[in-house]
Amino acid sequence: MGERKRFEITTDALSLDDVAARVSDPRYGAITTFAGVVRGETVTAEGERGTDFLHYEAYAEMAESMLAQIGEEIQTQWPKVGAVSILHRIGRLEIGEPSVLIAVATPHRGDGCFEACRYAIERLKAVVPIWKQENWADGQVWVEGPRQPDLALDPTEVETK
Amino acid sequence: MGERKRFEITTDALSLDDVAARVSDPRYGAITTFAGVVRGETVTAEGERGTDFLHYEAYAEMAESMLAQIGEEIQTQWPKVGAVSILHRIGRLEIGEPSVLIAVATPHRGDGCFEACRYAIERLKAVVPIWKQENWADGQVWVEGPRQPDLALDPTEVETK
Amino acid sequence: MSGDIAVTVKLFATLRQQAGWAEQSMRVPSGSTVGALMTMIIETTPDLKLSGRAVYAAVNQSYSQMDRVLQEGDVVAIFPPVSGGSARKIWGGS
Amino acid sequence: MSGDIAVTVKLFATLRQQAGWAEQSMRVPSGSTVGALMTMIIETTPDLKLSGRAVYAAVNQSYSQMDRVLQEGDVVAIFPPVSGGSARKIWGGS
Repeated sequence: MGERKRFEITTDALSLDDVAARVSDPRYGAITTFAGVVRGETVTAEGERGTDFLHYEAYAEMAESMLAQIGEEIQTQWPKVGAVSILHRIGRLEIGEPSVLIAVATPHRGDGCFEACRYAIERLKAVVPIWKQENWADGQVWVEGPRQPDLALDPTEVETK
Repeated sequence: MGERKRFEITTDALSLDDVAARVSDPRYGAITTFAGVVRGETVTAEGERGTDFLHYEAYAEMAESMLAQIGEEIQTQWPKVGAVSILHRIGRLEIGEPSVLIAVATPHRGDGCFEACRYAIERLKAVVPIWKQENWADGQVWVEGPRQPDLALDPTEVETK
Repeated sequence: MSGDIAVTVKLFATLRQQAGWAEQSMRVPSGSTVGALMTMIIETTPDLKLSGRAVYAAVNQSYSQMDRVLQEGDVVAIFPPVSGGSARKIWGGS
Repeated sequence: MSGDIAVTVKLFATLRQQAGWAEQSMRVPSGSTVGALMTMIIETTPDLKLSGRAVYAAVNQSYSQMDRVLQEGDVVAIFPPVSGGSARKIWGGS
């Protein structure tokens, strides 16, 4: 299990037992995981409507390197963290399937595994180049996350240059 | 999966995918889990020594009702929590195997799934009647947790009554 | 006095090992407390050393204090501090 | 002037759909910035509407600002705000 990739964009179905195995080690007594799961409804400006399925697209090479960078940020902020793994699935996902899994292993539960896991999902949603498309019987829409002021280019600058 | 027990003491090997399935629902987009894993060494007064395996014993009926009580405490403190499952394995466990798994599902990741999961493991270690015996080639020792002042009886009162 | 009542006593972990038994039925005078029952257990089970140790009692699967009055059929469990989970760093042996 | 350089441009998600292409090689004058390249892309791809929208650029898989000077062989990606994960409550369409 030591040779599995710890940061991966994949079309395969995700498993919590698999992501936990990627960080397991006899020295680590605590593993925290987070699973982001496709929900059955999405709140829109027009109220709730059912989601039939989602489609995720990634800039895979950059996404994997950003996931690894998040792992490095975690090691800096929580030096006792032993290992981090982050997997994101792309392609078509059905309701109830996990799209993202995070696992953080530490020697003890007070060594930052909960905090680091929370940090990882927040950072992933802010900077990792992955996009979600919601699909219904009558159409589809690309979901855009909130603008990240420190990263986004200034569109007016683009238009007027 | 709706009919599986959410709070269980078991001799079976534990699986994160299984515990997550026990809390899954189309309404919940976030699942946080915690795994307590048997570590390969234990720090003692005499320094580190290798653990060969652990043996867990439980007062099973009471332990399951205390686990369910922790679930109720979580619902009170974090009303947006959708479902909680806590599984603890008993009997012989090898190094690297999980002894306890916790899963907390919420509609969104900001709805308390991280906080509730942390709370559950702290409470479990304080109040659930389970005991750990460490075993080596040359002997064994029962591990006793820290005294819980609000729950422990006063031993002097016992001796002198 | 309305005579004796029967209760079930359970021991766990170290206490069970020290005592050499896991469960037995005991008769105590009606009106006895958990504390009085524990004194009886200590007297009848000399191998069970409780001096200076933290012990817990549960009656019918709920934690109980010493002054709780026992009822016919109560199940009383006596046990050391719990140690479930796995990430604990120290142990109380030594 | 040392002539033109070749760069690879990638578009993702809505931008890819609007433009009708995912990747192409472009020649830009040596010394061009990311901003100048984006102006070129907008001019040559009228279906790509960027007005009033937040867009990101990455050069060789790292986020980049507008004033970065491009080098021969750079891979430039242009994309909308990311939306990975699943627990998000709102969407930016509408």
